[in-house]
Amino acid sequence: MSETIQKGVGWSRREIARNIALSIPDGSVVNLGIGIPELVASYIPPDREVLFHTENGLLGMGPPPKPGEEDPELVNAGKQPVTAIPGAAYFHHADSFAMVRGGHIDICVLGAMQVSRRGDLANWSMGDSDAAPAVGGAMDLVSGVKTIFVAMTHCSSDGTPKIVERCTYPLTGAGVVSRIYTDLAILDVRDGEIGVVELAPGVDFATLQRHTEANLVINRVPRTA
Amino acid sequence: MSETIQKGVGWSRREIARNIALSIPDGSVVNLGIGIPELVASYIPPDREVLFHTENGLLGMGPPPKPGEEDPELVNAGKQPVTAIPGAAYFHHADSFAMVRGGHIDICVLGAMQVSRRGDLANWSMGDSDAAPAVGGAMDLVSGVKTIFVAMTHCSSDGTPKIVERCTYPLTGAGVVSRIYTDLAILDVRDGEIGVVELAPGVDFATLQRHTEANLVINRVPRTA
Amino acid sequence: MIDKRFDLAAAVADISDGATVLVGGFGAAGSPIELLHALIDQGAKNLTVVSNNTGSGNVGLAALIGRGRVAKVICSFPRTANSTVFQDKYRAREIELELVPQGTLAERLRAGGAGIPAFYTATAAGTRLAEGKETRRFGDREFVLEYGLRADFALIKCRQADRLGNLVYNKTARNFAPVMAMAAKTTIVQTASYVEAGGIDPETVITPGVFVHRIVTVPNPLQESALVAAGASYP
Amino acid sequence: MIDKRFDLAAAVADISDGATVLVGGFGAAGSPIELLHALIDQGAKNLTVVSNNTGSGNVGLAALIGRGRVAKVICSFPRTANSTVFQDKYRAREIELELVPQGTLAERLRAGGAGIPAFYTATAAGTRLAEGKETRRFGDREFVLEYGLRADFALIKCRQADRLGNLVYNKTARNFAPVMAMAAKTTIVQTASYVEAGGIDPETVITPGVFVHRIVTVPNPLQESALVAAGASYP
Repeated sequence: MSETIQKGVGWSRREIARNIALSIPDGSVVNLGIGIPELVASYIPPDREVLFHTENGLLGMGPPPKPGEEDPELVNAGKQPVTAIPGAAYFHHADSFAMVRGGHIDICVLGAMQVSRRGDLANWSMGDSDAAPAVGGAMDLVSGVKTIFVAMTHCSSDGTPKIVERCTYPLTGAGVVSRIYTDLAILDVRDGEIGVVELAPGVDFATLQRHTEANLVINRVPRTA
Repeated sequence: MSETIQKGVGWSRREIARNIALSIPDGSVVNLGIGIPELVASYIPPDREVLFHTENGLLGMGPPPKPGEEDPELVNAGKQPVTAIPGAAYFHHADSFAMVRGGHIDICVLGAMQVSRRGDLANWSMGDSDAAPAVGGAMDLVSGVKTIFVAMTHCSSDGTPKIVERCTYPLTGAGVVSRIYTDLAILDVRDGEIGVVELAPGVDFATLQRHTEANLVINRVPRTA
Repeated sequence: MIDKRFDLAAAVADISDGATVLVGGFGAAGSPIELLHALIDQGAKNLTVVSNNTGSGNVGLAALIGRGRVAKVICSFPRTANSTVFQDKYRAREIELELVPQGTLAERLRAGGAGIPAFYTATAAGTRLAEGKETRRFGDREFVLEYGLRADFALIKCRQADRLGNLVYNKTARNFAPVMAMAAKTTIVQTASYVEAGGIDPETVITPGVFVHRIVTVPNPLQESALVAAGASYP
Repeated sequence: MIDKRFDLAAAVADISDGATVLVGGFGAAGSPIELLHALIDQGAKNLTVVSNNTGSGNVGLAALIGRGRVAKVICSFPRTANSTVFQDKYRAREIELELVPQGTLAERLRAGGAGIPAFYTATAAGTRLAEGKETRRFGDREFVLEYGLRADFALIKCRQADRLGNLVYNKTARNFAPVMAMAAKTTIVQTASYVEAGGIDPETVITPGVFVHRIVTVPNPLQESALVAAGASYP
């Protein structure tokens, strides 16, 4: 299980982001988490218009500002400076989370520490009791957004699989993940099964299964996002 | 009980409105119902600034417009044309009723069909089952506004007392009324008792009690609004 | 490229028999007359309508009710000057009424739009409108459990919309429209003015475009109050 | 004549030991630094602070916590770059933490301000943050009962205020301020600009004056992020 993936095999972080971007339909409203998800915005095909929501009160988030043009009062959920596109709207936190919790956001892309066969997601806490826990908007997003995509490396740096039979870390939400995008594969989570939608170049099913704790199902027809 | 009040005795509708206006402290935020309450605004002393809220989405309601200047999209809760003062704010219905239900409005002045000794208010339905009932914002106002003033004639046109031991009409709210302003008296409702704060000129306590079904308490020190 | 523009007929074409439809407006202010008339033309029946009132005269919502298209109304005040349409249907037992206090109606719509299935309110506690409802004490006070309200469609009116569906309203015509936009699966808006993205200051947007699905430009909308004063009826 | 203007010291003078204080801001954006520094000077202790984060560097909210004035924090994300103040106190068991999902925190504040004692939400259902909480099924889904949150004071920051307390904000510095203004008995706002009544278009007011009690004009407010970058500490 802890055999590490060979260097150079599989998709890069940017390729994971591109894979996600290509699966987002024109006209979608999308919320992006921190890490690989942040890279998704720059890979949206130019013929698609996708609107980005940041839960701290902006719909129509644009790319980062040029150096020197940062505004400390215009930031994203990761507290990094951003811009607003023409047609953007600002709103307060309760209105912003009404969008999230009321099912008005189409897709949320999040990082994860673990995803289970049933689509349970763990991405907010290692479960240690010494450090103060922090949850932010993760639980709101996974319970409210219509479709949850996870973007992550297939295994942790020591080779431990992150796609598991049952999460050992505290849950962010139960049965919430629809699709998993890793360096090794694109996986579809449905009806308590994880199906392989696409394998990264140089990765075969047996290799993927060796790096995955949960049982995988082959040749799954993907559902549309 | 059904002896009618002598013509010319007691306060007029405008005097009732003036009595109410004089008891509204400077800086209050006030919601006015339909009928006598609508007259209150014009009697606010010039050295007091009182803000009027109308639950259909305006704080800072001004007087009626001049003829010919009516705007069908600027109306009060009675659907009559109004104006907005400098410093007004428009907001949607949920925000407007958050002000009402969250206890942010200081005083609401409403008409009534009956008020009971315990401060129960009936002002929305005669209880007949044939006509479709209509409640509007009355139940929200009486449950949410800090202080409820009732403005009404002391008896109905056939002389039946409106201040009763127990309401026979369906309640708008239980134990909600703080003060009653009628043509015959100003009355304070507290701790299950109705106290006389002031008698109209030419009205004595015995006369008032004869026109009131609930027992009255004399010489009550009024609480401040 | 996002483009939410529809013509009137197309905007309401898929409202099916039996649908639940939110209709904006407080009395005549904000009533989406042209959308309502398009819905009359379209023919859907057995509708459940959620609206604060039941229309006036024989136009707009009153006309929809008058033509027997509405099976049930959820509202706070089904009486309006100049209209007996609803009262007549009600007396004849041809229409069902769910009477909801006005603030509870607004809050139920917001809750529906915000993913809140139920909440507690002091409004109506101890009254006939709380009969049969669950109640619960918090502190020394009794509260009524009320349910979030969602719908298939919302028909609302605004002053200006941009390409992405951001909306601003006019004065007290705003009333229920923003919470109805939140509570409907498909929100259909008639706007007096349509502008490109960027045409509305992002600080002043009242309804963000995520809540808006179809935009119909009606440059000089009919005013219900003027129609009623003129004795108009539709069609 | 309504006049809500206060100077900094007077605005926070009656915040007593043990008070619950809402503090606006999402990270540094919207953090009412000058009001927080006035509160540090004022000396109140044993406070319960409700804020999305716990401050950065050694200024503003982090400085208030660092000086031992805060007994309990209710927040969603008590970690910030450039600050170990809260984490140190937490590890030393010198401060209590109630961790609330960010959307639930915003909704609890709005509920508190809107007279809703409790509501149901799907957020956190089935997780550790729902342990010990009441749950209930609506349809096929489990929801958690959450309680409205009210407070003694709110400290918030805005771009412009008028004499009646109507407020507009700047970009994403708006965040929690409007719902905190609703949820506090006494809302204290620092504004970069003060204008007469009528100086703000009534269609664009975000927080109506009924929710605002004290206004302090701070024309060129310190930016928390700049202070932290400069290594500042208060006092």
